[in-house]
Amino acid sequence: MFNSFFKAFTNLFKKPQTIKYPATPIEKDKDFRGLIEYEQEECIYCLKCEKACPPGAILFVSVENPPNNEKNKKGLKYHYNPYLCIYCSECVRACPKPNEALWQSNKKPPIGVKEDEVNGVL
Amino acid sequence: MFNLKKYRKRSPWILHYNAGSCNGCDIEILASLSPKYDLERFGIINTGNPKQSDIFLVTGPVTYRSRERLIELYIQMPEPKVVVAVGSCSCTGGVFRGMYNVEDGVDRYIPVDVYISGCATSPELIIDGLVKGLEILEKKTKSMEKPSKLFKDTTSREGIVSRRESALRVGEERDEEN
Amino acid sequence: MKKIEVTLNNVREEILEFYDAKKWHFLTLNGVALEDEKTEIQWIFSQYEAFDEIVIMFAEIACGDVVPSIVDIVPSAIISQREFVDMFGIEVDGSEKGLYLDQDSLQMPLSSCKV
Amino acid sequence: MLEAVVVIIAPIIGGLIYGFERVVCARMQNRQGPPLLQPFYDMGKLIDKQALIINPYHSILGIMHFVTLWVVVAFIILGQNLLYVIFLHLLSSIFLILAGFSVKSIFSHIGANRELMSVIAYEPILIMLAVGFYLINGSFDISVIRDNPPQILQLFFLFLAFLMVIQIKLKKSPFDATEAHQEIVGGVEIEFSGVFFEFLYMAKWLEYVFVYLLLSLFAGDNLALGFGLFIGVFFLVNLVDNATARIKINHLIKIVLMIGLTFGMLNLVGLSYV
Amino acid sequence: MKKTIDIPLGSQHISLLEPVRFKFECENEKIIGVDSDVGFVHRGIEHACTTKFKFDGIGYVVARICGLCAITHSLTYTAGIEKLLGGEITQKAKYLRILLLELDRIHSHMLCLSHTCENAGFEAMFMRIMGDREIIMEIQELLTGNRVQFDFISIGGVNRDLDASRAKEIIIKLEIVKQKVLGYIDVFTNNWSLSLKFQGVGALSLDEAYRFNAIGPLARASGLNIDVRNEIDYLPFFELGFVMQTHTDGDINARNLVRLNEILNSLEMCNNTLEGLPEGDIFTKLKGKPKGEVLVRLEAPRGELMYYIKGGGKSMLERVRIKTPTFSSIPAFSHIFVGENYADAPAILASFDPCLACTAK
Repeated sequence: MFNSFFKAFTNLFKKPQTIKYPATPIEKDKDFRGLIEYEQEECIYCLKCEKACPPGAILFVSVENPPNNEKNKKGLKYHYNPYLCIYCSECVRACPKPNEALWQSNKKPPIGVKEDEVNGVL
Repeated sequence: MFNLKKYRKRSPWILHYNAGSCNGCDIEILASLSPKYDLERFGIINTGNPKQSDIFLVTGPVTYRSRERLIELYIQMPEPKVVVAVGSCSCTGGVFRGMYNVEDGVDRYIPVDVYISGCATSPELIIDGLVKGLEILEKKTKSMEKPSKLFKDTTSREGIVSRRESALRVGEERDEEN
Repeated sequence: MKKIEVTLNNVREEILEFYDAKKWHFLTLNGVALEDEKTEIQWIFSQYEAFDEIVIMFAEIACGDVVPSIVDIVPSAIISQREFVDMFGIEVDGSEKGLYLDQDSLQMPLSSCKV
Repeated sequence: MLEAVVVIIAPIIGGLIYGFERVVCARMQNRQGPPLLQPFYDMGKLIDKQALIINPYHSILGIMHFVTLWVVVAFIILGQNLLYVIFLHLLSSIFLILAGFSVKSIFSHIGANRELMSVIAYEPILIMLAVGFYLINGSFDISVIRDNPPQILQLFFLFLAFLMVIQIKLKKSPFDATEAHQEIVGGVEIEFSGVFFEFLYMAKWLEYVFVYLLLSLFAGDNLALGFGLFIGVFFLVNLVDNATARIKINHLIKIVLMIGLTFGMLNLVGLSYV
Repeated sequence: MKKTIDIPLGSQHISLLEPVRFKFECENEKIIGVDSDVGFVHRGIEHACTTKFKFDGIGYVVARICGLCAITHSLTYTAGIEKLLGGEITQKAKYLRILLLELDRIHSHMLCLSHTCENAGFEAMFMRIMGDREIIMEIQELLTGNRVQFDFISIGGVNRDLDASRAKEIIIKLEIVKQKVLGYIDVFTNNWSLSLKFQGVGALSLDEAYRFNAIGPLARASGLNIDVRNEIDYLPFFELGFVMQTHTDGDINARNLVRLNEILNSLEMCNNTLEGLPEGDIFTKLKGKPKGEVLVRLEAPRGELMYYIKGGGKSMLERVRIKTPTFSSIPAFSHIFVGENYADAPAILASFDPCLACTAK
């Protein structure tokens, strides 16, 4: 009991452990598993990432004006929902061109508000 | 006279409910109360009592059994209040989306103001989300809100919009046009 | 891993004879849905302080059968039995529905039986 | 005139003490802690919140608790009779207990029950304290006590017993079973909300003023000693709070009655025979 | 008229992390009967594993059963699949798996200890342990890229390598944690108010432990020698210095001491792993589809975790049965509560370290 008593007393004169987070940002480690990023030019539309993704956060959907890419024969467009993603990086491991077409950055996932309709259609 | 609204921002008391999550986000909420992140410097106290809380932190994809309690807690909280969905699975259902006992996200039952993504989310993101929630809290009026999904989206089956289904629907429409 | 085949009629005697609380650890009651509306039910035991010593007693049952309860022999089986009732919709003596699903729920998620 | 002003700003002083205590407590736990004026921010927010009324008596009893406590504090500051102060304070606790029993919530009932038991534990010590002051000064009047030299040495054992009362009244561990946030979610305060909770919240500040004013009586006319006592006891209370766990209500009664009554009796017997 | 009162605890309560509802039937504040409802978190993962996901993705799904023992779930599942596929993984992958497993155990036990302290009303100790736990969380983030959900293990090995400079960094951090843990042991054994709250409260005797098939720290605190690390060989635990920790009292204090000693043992195992980390690949590609049935067990922080996997040579499995540690401890839990004071109930509950997310799946 006296040890904790003493510990509390010494803590009073120590600098607190608290980091002032919103004021001073935290440096993310380069290996932090953050947002999945995609490069449309490099993609070969093999759809391996879509099949590998456990929650189905990556979707290739047919659209009217498909992105201009010679590999894109079916007229697909890449969709990614960061609010559904579980950041397991299984898609990156499935990708035949990791670090070029699809890679995991160390950026923080976004914060959404009501207007974003994150649970909406896409 | 005083503008009382500005005090809302300085003393938000939180209520935490786990609606079926994996504990990952819950322990991160606990960790953000710990000395390193110390939510109390924003005036945040974990009250555990709905009648005295301003911010409702919900984790988990809302299981069939916990939804009743979730709505009950939401109604017990006096206005103005902010609901924060913590973690991917409470935003959209995450990896549990479409399982038979899961309701795919909190916003089907109560109106959510801030969505914090990440699986599991980190204390850093929780602080980000709470700061955003405080901005919203300041602007709130004292009227009751309605959940966005339950009343808006009547076209799909039982109000649930499956991402994959709707994506396929878009594809079909395109095929018909051709 | 040793598998012993039993029937629903003699499983209680088999377990009564076999089970020694100081030697065997009751792991769980498990069910596997088979084809033709059959279910394989397994009582799994492991031995204390022994190297990977596992005994599985199994029986093949049909949808309408009533599984005898072993709670009086192994008290901790009660929770496994309640889960089994919920998941497979097969009646177990003295165990009621409602651990995970609602009591009046018609779901039997893992069952191969037709409702 | 000065006294009247002090009476009016008493809750604000209490709020400042409470705010300072939260900062000190946080620093003892190695974290930064809230700003000093945090209690006032909380207050501003609670006025703005919607208030849910369970039943009128519940809310009124909560307000009564606050008002009586304010009267108690005013009585001490104005130098009235110490016995009045102690019994009025008992009345304010009774209001709180009745409020706890007036709602259906089971946690509120348990909290009120525990509050009642803690009253049984600390009330004898307060009465013995009054008797002790009477034996020295020949009067129960606080103004008389304040005019006499410091009495802490004659009343040293009662002072020790009074330290335990401080722990109970300020709901600090080890004697915080009445509030017990992790067991009964605040006990009697569970059903209060909005403005009505604010009265309870401010009553907590007044409780701080009350105990520390009672404490300053030990210092008599010596203001510097009174202030020194306040600072010393303030840190002691917080250090003990940060070094102990909460004990159960039956342990609380046993310990407080056993040690408190023994010390008090010892002191009173000593005073009347020496 | 009824003489007892019913005190509900849950499904939302400040002392609970997870939704579980207990209804205590109390005489004054003494508990004479317990009624529990543990199904709030049921999501239907067993069903989804056989209908929704392919076998190579399930490792990431079962990790989301529980955030506290995520690594144990995915590791047990992966070990089962590796047994079915019949491949052998490299020594380095095994070592890295043990490293993560033990780090996870340390942080889970520290969380449990701090939570027990908080529920006993010892706020300062909660803050102290949670503050020190951040060191472990930082190590985990360095190793895997996330604080809670590691997703570190894939079928055939592990996903990330560990270089020597990082290993050194981690060893230094672990040494700091060790000093802190030695400090806690002092507090837990010598603090007077904690002894009032913990000693002799919520006791489970050895006979009862046998009768109710208790597992994990709950059983080890009663003197029952059960630890799956003692009984399996697909990970080299003994090589890395595993020693079973037991106690005989069976009360909350004994459980805390068992956990503290296990933390020390795990720290030593982590140290040995990092120092003796072999060279080589971290991943071997395993081919084929799982066929046959297998039963694997592993020691999660709370006790024995069991997976029964049955595959039919397709990419969808036929059956995945998950038996989690808390699930089989529930009969013992309900038994312990009877006869205790309601004021102790949150502390007793936290000392079990219950994981309802595991239980209900």
